[in-house]
Amino acid sequence: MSNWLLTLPILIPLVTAATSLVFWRSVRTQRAAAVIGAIALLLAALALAARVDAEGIQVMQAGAWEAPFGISLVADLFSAIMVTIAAAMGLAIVYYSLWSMDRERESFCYYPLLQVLLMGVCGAFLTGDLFNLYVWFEVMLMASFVLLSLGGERPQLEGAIKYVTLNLVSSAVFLSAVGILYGIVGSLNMADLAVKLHGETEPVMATTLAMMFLVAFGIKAAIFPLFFWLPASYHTPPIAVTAIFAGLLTKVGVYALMRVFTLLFTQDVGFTHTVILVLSGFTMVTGVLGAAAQNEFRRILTFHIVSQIGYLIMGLALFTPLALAGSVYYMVHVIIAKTNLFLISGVVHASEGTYELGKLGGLYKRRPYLSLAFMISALALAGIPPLSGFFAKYSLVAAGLDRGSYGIVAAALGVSVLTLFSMTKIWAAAFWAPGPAEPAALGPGGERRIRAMMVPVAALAGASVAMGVGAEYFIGLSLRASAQLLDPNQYIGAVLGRNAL
Amino acid sequence: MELVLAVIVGGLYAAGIYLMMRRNIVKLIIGLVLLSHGANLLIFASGGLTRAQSPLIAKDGHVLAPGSADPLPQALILTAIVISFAVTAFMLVLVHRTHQEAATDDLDALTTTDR
Amino acid sequence: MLIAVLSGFALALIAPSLHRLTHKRTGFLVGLLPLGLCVYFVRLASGLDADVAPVRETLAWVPSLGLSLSFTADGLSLLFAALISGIGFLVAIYSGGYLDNHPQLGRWYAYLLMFMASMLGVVLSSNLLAIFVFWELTSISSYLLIGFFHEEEDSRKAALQALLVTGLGGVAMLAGFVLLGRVGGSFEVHELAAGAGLIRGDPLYLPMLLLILAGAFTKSAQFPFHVWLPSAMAAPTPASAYLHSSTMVKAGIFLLARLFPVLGGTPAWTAVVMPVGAITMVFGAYVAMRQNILKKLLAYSTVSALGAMTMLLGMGTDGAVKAAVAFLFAHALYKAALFLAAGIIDHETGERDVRRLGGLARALPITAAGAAAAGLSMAGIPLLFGFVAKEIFYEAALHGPDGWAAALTTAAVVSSMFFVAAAACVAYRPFFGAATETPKRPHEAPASMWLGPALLGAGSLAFGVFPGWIGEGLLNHSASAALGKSVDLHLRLWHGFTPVLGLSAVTLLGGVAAYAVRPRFTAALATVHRGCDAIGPQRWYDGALNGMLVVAKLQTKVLQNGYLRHYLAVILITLVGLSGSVLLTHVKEIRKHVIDSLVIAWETVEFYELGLAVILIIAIAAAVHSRTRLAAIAALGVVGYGVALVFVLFGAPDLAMTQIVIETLTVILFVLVFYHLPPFAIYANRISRARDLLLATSVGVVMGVLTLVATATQAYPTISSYYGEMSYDLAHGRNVVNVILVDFRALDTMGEITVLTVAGVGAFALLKLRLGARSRGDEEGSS
Amino acid sequence: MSSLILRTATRYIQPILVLFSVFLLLAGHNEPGGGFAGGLVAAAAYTLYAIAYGVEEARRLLYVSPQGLAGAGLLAAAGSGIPSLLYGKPFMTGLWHEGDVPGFGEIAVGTPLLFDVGVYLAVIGVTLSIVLNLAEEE
Repeated sequence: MSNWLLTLPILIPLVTAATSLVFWRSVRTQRAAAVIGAIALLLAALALAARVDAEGIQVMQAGAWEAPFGISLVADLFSAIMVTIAAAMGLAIVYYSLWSMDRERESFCYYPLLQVLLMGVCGAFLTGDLFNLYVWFEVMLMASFVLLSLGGERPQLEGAIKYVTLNLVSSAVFLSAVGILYGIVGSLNMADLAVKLHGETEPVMATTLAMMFLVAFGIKAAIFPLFFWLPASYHTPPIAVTAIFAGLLTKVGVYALMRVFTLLFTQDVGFTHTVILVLSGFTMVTGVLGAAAQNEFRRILTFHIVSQIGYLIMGLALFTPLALAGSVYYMVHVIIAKTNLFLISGVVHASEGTYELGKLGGLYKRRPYLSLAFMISALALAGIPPLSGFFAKYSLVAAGLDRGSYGIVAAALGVSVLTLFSMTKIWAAAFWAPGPAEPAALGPGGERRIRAMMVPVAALAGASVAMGVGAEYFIGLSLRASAQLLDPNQYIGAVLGRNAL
Repeated sequence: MELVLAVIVGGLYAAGIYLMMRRNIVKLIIGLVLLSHGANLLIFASGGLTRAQSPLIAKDGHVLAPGSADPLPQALILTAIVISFAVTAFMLVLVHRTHQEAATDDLDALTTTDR
Repeated sequence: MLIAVLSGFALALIAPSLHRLTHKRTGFLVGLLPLGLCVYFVRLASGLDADVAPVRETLAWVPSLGLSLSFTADGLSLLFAALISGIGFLVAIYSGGYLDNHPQLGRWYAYLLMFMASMLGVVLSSNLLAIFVFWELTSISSYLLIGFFHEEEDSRKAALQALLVTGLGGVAMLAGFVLLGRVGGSFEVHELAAGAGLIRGDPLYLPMLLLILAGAFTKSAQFPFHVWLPSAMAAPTPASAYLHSSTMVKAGIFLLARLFPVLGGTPAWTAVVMPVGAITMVFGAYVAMRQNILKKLLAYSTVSALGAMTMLLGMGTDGAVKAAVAFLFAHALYKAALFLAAGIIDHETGERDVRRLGGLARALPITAAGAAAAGLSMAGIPLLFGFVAKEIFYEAALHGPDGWAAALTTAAVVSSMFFVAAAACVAYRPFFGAATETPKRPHEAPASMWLGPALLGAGSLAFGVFPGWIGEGLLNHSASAALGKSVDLHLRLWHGFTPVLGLSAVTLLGGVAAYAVRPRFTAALATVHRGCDAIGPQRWYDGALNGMLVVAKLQTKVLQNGYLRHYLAVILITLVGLSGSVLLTHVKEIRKHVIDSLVIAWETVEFYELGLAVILIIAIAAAVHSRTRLAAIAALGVVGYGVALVFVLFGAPDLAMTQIVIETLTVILFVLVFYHLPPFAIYANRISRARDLLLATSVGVVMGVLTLVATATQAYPTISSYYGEMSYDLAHGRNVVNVILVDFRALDTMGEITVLTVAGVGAFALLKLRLGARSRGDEEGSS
Repeated sequence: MSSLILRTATRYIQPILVLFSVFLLLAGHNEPGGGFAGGLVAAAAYTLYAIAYGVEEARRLLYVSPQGLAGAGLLAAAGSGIPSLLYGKPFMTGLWHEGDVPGFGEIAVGTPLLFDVGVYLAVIGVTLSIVLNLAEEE
């Protein structure tokens, strides 16, 4: 019974989406289903996380076929945390969309697509099977393709072409790597693979495959030099879509990297993780410089996504308990902060009718609460204490210094100042600078709509503060998650049974 | 045959990628299709080739006869084929719509969102 | 103490709402908190005893990372805390008058209180990480305060500059703190001090010292990081008085003093800190001389004073540390008073230029008195505390490190002369002499505003006459805490006829002379100064910022250039580079695999298989090479059906069937879409084609080799046999592939049909929903 | 395109193809075939009809909207995994009922078959959604 919890994060969005599709003519039904589904998903995720934290790694063998023959769903602490944060973002975005999405997109299955996206994301976090991971990636990607292009405006389509193509290349590389891996090891279950890859297999092939997975997941995670699809496309769809993409999609890539590079490919850490370390440094720097060159609210944020990915994989590359805990904490932090910044940009757009910094201004005077929310999220992103970002940055920096990786620490710290720079750039231009003489006319819904959109914004800003003030709890959680990641035997034992070790 | 298949796989990848790097948006899709053929055949080849039996259990038997082809890669490829069909179909529509909106089939003319 | 710190934050939160309720009285209400805190700290200070360990309070915050809110009430922290809360009280009241009727006054109080609380946090904390947390908060509140007049571009720029410079120093300091904490095994300062010997001997000592100093120097505006401080004068004057003269900029000084027992006194420390301080002191004083804008003049003289304190701490002798503490106290008193007075002048006359001010003493008698006392103190005239402080400053310089005493003393005397001149400019020139026309007719400022300068001026006088009041108590404990041992600080108004007194006399005469020649002097050297400005640190900052932006633009233009094929190329090069390089390092084993399978291949391959392969290859080539859309589709179809044949040949009927149906559907779709597309055009040239072919081929080769290796290596038996055994008995199906799809791996299939469904929805939505057409229509309609 | 021969042929071939697709679906558990192949064949049948008689006619012949069909397929597939909850078994555990049906011999009916039906419906719905909508383009 109990392990049905593992199924729910996949099943709830699926049923919600399928039901909405059957009633595809009724937007009202879809809205209601979306809200109910999102709440149910969040509750299920919280229950799952609580159970994992209390009882250890949870496993369900789908169809009751024993591992490694069937597909295992596995939730360790890291997975559970990721599912929970994904569900939370899902709820925030659904609520935000109710107020910000245009009627046309709503009537063309926007909500079911969002649910499918969440399903793919949760599936990817929970599966213990490499091919199944591919499938969830595809679910997520397909939903994102459609969400990205939904509406069919020219910039959307242009961005989508690049987004789709490059992500398909990633999928092809991923699929090929899985095929080769199956050819050599004869299994797909990750726990089983972990045992076998650390057994008799030639390390050459393991390392070669590791590099293929690095590229495949690296494209999805948007690391340097594979990130091009992201700045080309993320700013083109409606802001709610951008926000959920920014929050979740690349993070699934990072999750996959963290999973395979802690569980499967630890044969030659000296090589593989050094490669990751170097890439993480370049990712941070190129991303933040890209942001510095932009003058549009969303584009600045978009490049920052790339930059932040560098921090996430920096923890993986350093490969110490503190570093991985830093990555886990950073993940949650950055999902909250980044999603919220996009949501704020959406409120700004709803209020002012533009994203161009040059045309914005005066928001500090006119919208004090929005200013406060922006300040909190922006400073959190830049790693200013006592907000969430500081503890994230600190853990990684401390881990880097412990290991003597001074170069990456210098990059990480320098980039955090540049992040602050571009956040203040937005602040100065959109909030502080004097605004246009006449404020833009509000769109449909007016002030009431903006107030409703502020609800998730305020909640997420509050979360950034809470993660900082209550950092002890979250750091502790991250440390426990990192301990599990660094001890693959726990995972293997839970999936295959103790005697497999 | 493995070698022959490996050459075909390599050829499919090379051709697919070469086509994707053309500026013509149509060639991009053709390249994608070739690429997915390549990936499917790669799984097929590396799963181990057997000329013998298809993985069907005989009417009078309870288990698969030894020497039958490996059913798992087949199932995987089936999934992959269907997924790549879905993607190809969507991509075709996307290209169609892009051509309608942008009135060009030159990828180099589709660079406005990056700048 | 925890409550003392946190109460400020709490009040900051409600300050805007409070302001809405209380309007004009907010300043006094808000001021009650710092006043109460000041009393509390003074009472704590009066209870200090050299023989008893200082009071500590600890609240674990993030123990997993070593961060706890531990507060120590020793002489050093209480001296700062009392100054912060005391001056905070005056500034809170003052700003009520200064920013009267400003629409964002509520937020002003919030920032001010947040700053005060953060600053108290910095000085009371004894945990390095906690210090850092509060330290960054001071930077942020300073940013908000400097940019308070946010509609002025100068304010925004100045705020950003302060934030970036101190932010950069801050992160360096964080790295230094982490190193220090790891080497010393704790983040608690008193525990680190206990293990100071080990820390100083550690190979990481120098890097951590430099990193931490970077933090202290940027915050305390040491040359060449001082640039942000004069710019920060764009802030409303109360902020300048509070943050940028008497408190925040002293955070760096505080840090030097706080960590002196841990890191200080080594040759490296002296070699870095002392010269930096000395250079800043002389430089700041000299530049101050040239300024005519009141606040700028005060700002540079602050830079100079901070340099003096840094220099003293750098010398590290007992006398120097004592002098630093006394100097700090004197400076806080007089500089805050002068800033507040400058603010009153500005507020009442609308004029900031010294040259156009004069004779204000009649209109502003109380302000003038306060300013005069403060100015005399700054000039080091006897009976004021500035004199006492300067005496022991000279004393310390005379007893400076070997070989340096003469240079340091000269530097000290020279900059003190400039101080005299500067004090005359600020406290004498505007108030006395001939009255001038000003944009506004001056009246005495409201009591809320003159209270500050008056009280502070009185303080300078009172402590000057009775230096023992504070010298025996708080300053003494403070110096002891900084030195990590009990010392005696003998502050006296009259030391007798000593060399120091002589120096004081020389200083005074020199200063008066400097004041007299100042206008002619600056006029004469104007070109030189302009030249210096053109290559000075402000240009370095601008250059760095612009350079960064240029690099950023260039990098983005090169990387994110919009060309899909470039993106593909970079990604594929990465793929081939990473995986190919691993393969290449083991080329021998790989070659063995390839040759083995080559041998087997020729033995096993059937002729019809070869035929199929040839057809496939030709079809692939045709797909690449075809000049027309129809030919390309046909070739693609042949490839698809050929692949299906491969499936047929190798025992995969299900696959073959699916492949054939799908291929057919795909071809139909292609035809439907291509019907609308234009004929192929050749865009690429020969070179780019050759280049792409090379890259594509290398990817093909890598994939081919990997396929071969995968077929040749089988480290473990596959898991498939299980399906053969279970399929009929447990899953009731004879078609094992189908059973896998709908039962063993049904989850895959579920995902897969979801993908399909979404693709269907997507195609439908893309074809039917055309917002692009609508928005184009709108534009055409409107234009 | 819509020649008389094609129309006439389609009138006879279309129902046969649909029947064949159902056969593929049902036989799929034991012989080559299954929900995918079946669904694709059925979709091909309707596609053929659309080519011969036009999209409108094909839509009419289908009765329901392709999107709805796809959604229903998804629901059926997901629903097939849920009954195992009642038996306290993991998601997607196959439940079977075996019995003798006169004339057919021993037949096993189970939730995986329902799953396959879901696949069948989804494949038809999606394929037609794409093909029909694309065919309507001008």
